[in-house]
Amino acid sequence: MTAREPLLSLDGITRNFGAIEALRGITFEIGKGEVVALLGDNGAGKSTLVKIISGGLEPSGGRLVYEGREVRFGSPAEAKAAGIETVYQDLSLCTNVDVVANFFMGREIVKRFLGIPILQERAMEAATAKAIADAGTRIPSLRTNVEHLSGGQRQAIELNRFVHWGGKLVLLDEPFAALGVEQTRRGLEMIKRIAAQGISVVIITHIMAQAFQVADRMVVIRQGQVAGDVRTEDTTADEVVRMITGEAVKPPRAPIAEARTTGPA
Amino acid sequence: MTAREPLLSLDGITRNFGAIEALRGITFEIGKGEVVALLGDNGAGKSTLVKIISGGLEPSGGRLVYEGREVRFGSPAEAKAAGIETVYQDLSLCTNVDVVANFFMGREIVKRFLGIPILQERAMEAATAKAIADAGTRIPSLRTNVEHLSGGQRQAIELNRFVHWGGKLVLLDEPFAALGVEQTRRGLEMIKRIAAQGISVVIITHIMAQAFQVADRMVVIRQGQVAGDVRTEDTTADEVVRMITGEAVKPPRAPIAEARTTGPA
Amino acid sequence: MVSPRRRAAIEFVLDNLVWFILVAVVAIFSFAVPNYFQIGIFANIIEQATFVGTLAIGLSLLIIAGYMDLSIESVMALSAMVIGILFAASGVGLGITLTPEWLVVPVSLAVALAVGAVVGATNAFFVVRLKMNAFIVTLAAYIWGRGLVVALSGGRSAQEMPAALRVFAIERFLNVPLIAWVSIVATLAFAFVLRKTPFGRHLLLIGGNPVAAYRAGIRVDRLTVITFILAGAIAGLAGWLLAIRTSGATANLGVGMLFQTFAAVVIGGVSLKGGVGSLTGVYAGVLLLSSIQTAINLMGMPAHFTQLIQGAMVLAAVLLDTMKLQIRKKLA
Amino acid sequence: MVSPRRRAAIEFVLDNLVWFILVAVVAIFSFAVPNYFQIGIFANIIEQATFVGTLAIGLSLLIIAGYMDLSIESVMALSAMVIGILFAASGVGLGITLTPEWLVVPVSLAVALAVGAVVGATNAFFVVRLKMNAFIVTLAAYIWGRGLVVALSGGRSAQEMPAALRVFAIERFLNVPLIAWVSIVATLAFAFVLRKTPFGRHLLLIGGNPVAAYRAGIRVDRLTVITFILAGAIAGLAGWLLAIRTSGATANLGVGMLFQTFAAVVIGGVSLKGGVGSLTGVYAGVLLLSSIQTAINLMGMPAHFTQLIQGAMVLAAVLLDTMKLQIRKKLA
Amino acid sequence: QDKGTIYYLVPTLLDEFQTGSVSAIEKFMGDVGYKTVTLNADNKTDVQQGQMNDVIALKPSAIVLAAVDFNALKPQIEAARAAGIPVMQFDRQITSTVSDFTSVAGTVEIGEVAAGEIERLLKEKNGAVKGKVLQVLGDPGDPYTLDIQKGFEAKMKAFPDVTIITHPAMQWEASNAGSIVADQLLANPDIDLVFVHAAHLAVAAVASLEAAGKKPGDVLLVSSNGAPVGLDLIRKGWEQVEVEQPLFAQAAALAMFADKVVGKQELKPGSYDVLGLQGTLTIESWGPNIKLPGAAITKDNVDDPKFWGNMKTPETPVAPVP
Ligand SMILES: Nc1ncnc2c1ncn2[C@@H]1O[C@H](COP(=O)(O)OP(=O)(O)OP(=O)(O)O)[C@@H](O)[C@H]1O
Ligand SMILES: Nc1ncnc2c1ncn2[C@@H]1O[C@H](COP(=O)(O)OP(=O)(O)OP(=O)(O)O)[C@@H](O)[C@H]1O
Ligand SMILES: O[C@@H]1[C@@H](O)[C@@H](O)CO[C@H]1O
Ligand SMILES: [Mg+2]
Ligand SMILES: [Mg+2]
Repeated sequence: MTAREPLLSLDGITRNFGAIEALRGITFEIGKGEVVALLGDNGAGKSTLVKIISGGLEPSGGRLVYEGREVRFGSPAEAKAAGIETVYQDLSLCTNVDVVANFFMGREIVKRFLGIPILQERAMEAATAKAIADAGTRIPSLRTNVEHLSGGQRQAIELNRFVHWGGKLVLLDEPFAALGVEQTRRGLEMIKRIAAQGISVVIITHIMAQAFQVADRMVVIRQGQVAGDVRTEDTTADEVVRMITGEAVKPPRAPIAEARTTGPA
Repeated sequence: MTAREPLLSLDGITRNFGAIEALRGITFEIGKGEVVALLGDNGAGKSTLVKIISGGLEPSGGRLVYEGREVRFGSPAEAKAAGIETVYQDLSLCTNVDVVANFFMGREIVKRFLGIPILQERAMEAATAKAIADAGTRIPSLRTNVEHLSGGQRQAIELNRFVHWGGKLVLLDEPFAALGVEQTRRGLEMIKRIAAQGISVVIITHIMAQAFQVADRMVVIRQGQVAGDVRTEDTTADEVVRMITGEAVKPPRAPIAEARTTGPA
Repeated sequence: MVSPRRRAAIEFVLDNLVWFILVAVVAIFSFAVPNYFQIGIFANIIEQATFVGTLAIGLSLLIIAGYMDLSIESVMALSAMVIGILFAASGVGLGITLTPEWLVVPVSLAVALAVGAVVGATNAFFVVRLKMNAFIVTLAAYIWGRGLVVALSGGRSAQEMPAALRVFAIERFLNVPLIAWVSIVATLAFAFVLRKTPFGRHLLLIGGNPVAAYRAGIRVDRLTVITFILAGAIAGLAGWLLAIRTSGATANLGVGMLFQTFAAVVIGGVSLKGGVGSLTGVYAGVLLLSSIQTAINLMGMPAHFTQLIQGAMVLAAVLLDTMKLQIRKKLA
Repeated sequence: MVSPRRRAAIEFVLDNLVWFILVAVVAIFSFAVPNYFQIGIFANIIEQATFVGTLAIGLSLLIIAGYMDLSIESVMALSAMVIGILFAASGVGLGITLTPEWLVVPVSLAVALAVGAVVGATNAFFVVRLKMNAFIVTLAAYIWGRGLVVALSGGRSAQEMPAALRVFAIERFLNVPLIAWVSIVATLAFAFVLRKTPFGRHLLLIGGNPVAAYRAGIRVDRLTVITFILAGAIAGLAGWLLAIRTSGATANLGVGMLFQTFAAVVIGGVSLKGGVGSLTGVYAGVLLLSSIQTAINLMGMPAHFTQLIQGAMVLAAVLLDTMKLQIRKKLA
Repeated sequence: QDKGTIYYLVPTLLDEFQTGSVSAIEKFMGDVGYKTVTLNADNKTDVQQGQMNDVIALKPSAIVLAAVDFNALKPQIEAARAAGIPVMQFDRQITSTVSDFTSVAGTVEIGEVAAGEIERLLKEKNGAVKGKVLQVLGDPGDPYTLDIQKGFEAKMKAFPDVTIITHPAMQWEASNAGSIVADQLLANPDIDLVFVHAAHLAVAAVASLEAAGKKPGDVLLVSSNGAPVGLDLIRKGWEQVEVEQPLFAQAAALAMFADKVVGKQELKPGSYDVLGLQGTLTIESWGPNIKLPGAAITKDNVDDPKFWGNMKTPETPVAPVP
């Protein structure tokens, strides 16, 4: 086991919405290639934190240090440019267009003719078909508009499109909430695979089993504050649940988990 | 144990969307006071079936027999009038109004002055506050518009508002997908409680543990057909998963589960 | 951080910003424009707000419920022309008289409301039953409605409404003519309906998420039909008021009010996306437009520039409203 | 159940229903209206579709991206008046001449496009930077734009455009004047952009779910600005074409085209909610309206009834389109 | 000298006659000592009603009204007069109530003059008064154009061999007129003459004729109101006759009688010389009314500076009538 460098450090992040203090000083670190499970009760502030990291929301206070430099992402486009990919809890699909268009949203494959970029529908369709099949999801036609798809089919598009783009940090906000058993299994495997490539992952989930299956470390948020930060191997599901509901006292902060020497399962 | 009467029988229900056959002849029964878990892969047709029962979608073929009479619900209002309450997978909230207005959507408390029905905001707010608290959910203010709530907070509103109205059959389409650990626990308890009152429940979930915790019987749908219909006590999670993914052969159809003599947990 | 008390005060101002802007604008005009500051002018502002104000009620209800109605202007003209033809004494008017004389008030009002309701019902039929797009259905009604006015009147006007009706334009209460009071009372009544009754609540819900409302058992189609009919009948009321003020009707009566009504509705805080808005805000929007028009009338600037200035002022008024966002952000 | 082949055929018809309706309507008129069936009339239909057709391009792009633009009609008039004043020989025209003479073509076109682009940029500034409601911003521009036409021209007309420009209205290719070809080529070009380039794709995405598009890293604000400027410039092009056809400009040039353009866009299948539509459909909508207007011009009915009939025909045409839903349902 | 302010309520500024009227009235009223403020109603009746109300609150010396709609302003006219403010009607006659003074060309008469000229033109072309005439109205809801139509068609009744086809341009919009002409040229290739109800419509009509390959004179063209663009078209040979509305004289008459009207003195019927035109003042049921004859402008007299379309505002100041 080797100690990891931090990829992203959050330092006292706060966020108010009018009179509501959604985040009240969040401080923790995410190591390179580390999988961090972000846990907490409904309304604890998890999604708000994700949106702040991914450039969709400005913090009211605090600092983000990314790859050693203080950053402030003014838009998701900037965060993306810095290598941060995000799967949002409230799905971010355009239901008015088809699966392929959603899969390549904002990153369409083009070929230039006379300097004009032309969409390469065939290539995009093939890539989409492969990714969806790998994820274990069946979608009747990739050319149907997303509005006609089931909840799990939609989530599969959203979850799998980011894999295409690599990046350095992946934020997953309840990515399996609507997925079937098999799709969830493959999703968890995928997370291990990309972590093994050195990409860091933050995953939010309410299912302890999922968190324990992939996470190196667990960060629990309670009413806008960090209520626990422990290595997976040092804790149990029951203890984590008690941290979430506020029955346990806050344990000391855990350092970035060390890299496992074994590859993904 | 006593054998139950069927409340609802589905007989060869089919549903096409253009060329897609989402349901290809669904036949099973739901007994009075029985909790049936409706399981299946993403895109199997579960939500489509729920929408057909709740009057939101017309079947392409097949019959529904409810309380011994063949019925055809032309709209959710008709199904509601017959005592069928539904929690949809894609949340059915109006994000432009506050929590209270959503909670009482379509069933506002009114008092008449000179024959004019006037909304009773106080009474509605009190009732909402109680229900949300009972569910274990914290919502900063019941007067905020739902668009400002977290995913779990929204689902809590949706899940808990139906309890208010009793009814005879409750359809729950992945009602815990966004709920926290404690909220899910209370939700499962609530299901047992209402089943004990003789209300039938159909619950869709991808989490086997949840299904096994509350269901009397499991119905598995695979590619629009019933791939399994077993009593909970006669099966295991592994077997059910194999039915879902199509690795198991279809076992014989199970009769309506017998009523447990014990009350809710 | 701001104290909760102060925050509440600021929120109140922001929620009613159109009213505050209205007061500010009127104050500025009173200082800057000679003769602006007098009871007579304020009464004029309110009087001129009558028709757009009335039209705005029905339009707001429909927009809040997530629909559009472009036909209201023509419906208003049609109602005005129908009662003009029936009851006006000269021009194309037939000069029907009733005994006792005052009977013309309820009868003409009923006719005006009925004409509007019929057009509204027609629109509703196409939109709800035949599932046609409301924009195009009501655009067609905007065209054929005005066409019907021209066809009925032969392009000519009707004049001289009976004295029993003219009273509403001439008599004043607190300096303001009765027709304006009719519009104010109607606004208040529907503001109440929107805020305090299930009907109003359901309109908001339908406008916010029609699928959710439908699933919750709200009879969306029925409510939509009612609202279209209401919007038509209210436009009929506007026509009745306009015919009384004009003491008759002309073929191009009210041309251009549609845009003004939309402007007032939007300035008043109704979202064209549906599900958001209150009628008191809309009435402030109407008064704001009317005070701008009045200021232009009094400023005595070269006529060639009035339209230019009107456009700029509308923009400026809405710009103020936009500051809301910035302030709200600062508050956080 | 329907066979897949047949289903595909039916789907094709449904997807292009406006075109089929257009053909049906023209066929009916050809039988019913004397003199309708001749090349010259069809050429006229296409010629008359030029201005609304051009305006509809920009409006469609904006609506697909989820915005509104009410200013286009006034922008068109403004561009027409500006080049009228600069290059027309009489009336308020200054009669500027360039050597060589043909230079007036690119120069006047550039001026017209620039005028439109500037108004578009102004709209974009208010909408994107100041976060003002697009409806109200462009409504204000509709008012001040026309006001500027009146102010610049003093309400007078310009007349006699240089021969080098008039050529576009007089010379014909396949019986259709060049100005109409300009509009057709522009439609095809933007139809291609919308369907085949990332820019067009992104407009659809923004119109469907701006939050999702933003989160996916699409520069929503930048694209919105570009689209407003495009819509303005295209309206400028329409003004250039209109000035050429009219051989000058009058202060009320193009009044009423805004509504027609909206109607064509909606008939052509663009959803006012954003995110849905294609330009070829819109062009069919424009031709449909133009054939109806032409039929009315030829029918020789009393002038008083033309508007009534126009409204009814628009309704009928859209009604046909609505059958789509029923057929689709039957297919399932 | 400063005798106070007069408000001129102009119906629209979207055509040349109206814009011309603003400068003419401001000039002539200035000659006799009044300051003029103009309000534009943008063709909206209700806006003009509001303007009347506002102006009444300002208590001016007098109001000059060119009504958006001929009769819709009756209540406001009565209110103004009740408040002691005299009201003069310009260009658009209001007969349903009493005004203090009315100065008009006579719209029905314009139609009649046009009919006379068209009779002549058809005879010259076809040897007899026969043929096809396309009449383009301004708007089917505008009484101004309907009155011209009335005068024109009444006189043309005498000639059964003349077919009249009538279409409205809608909102006086030029390109609508152009489309009508283009379509009708195909439906009725034998059209002899086009009669449009305003000169700015003639511009678009000519553009359509030209696009159809016609040369000046192939299809005759007659228009009314005598705006500058119309005179240009006559010079170029596209147009044969413009029936002038004597804008200058109409405006000057207002100024000549302004003192008397403001002073509430009696106006005497009779003949008056207004800028060289013979105006007839009569006392009608709607009050004193001066009618100024509109002349036919043809190639022969097109350059006469007395036509307002030549835009030579008379230099000599008008003087109040004694
Ligand atoms: N309106 C529609 N138009 C076309 N296809 C549809 C429509 N609604 C559902 N489908 C298709 O029918 C199938 C079943 O969908 P359904 O939503 O019932 O699945 P589900 O079992 O609820 O899946 P999930 O677990 O993902 O929620 C899917 O393939 C879906 O794409
Ligand atoms: N735009 C907003 N305006 C006002 N309050 C907001 C807004 N966004 C979030 N909140 C509030 O901030 C708190 C945290 O919300 P957040 O979505 O981060 O919760 P979460 O931890 O993701 O919960 P869940 O598990 O339910 O998804 C909640 O109380 C929520 O109501
Ligand atoms: O006299 C004018 C005409 O020239 C035209 O402008 C229409 O309005 C009339 O009053
Ligand atoms: Mg969340
Ligand atoms: Mg589902």
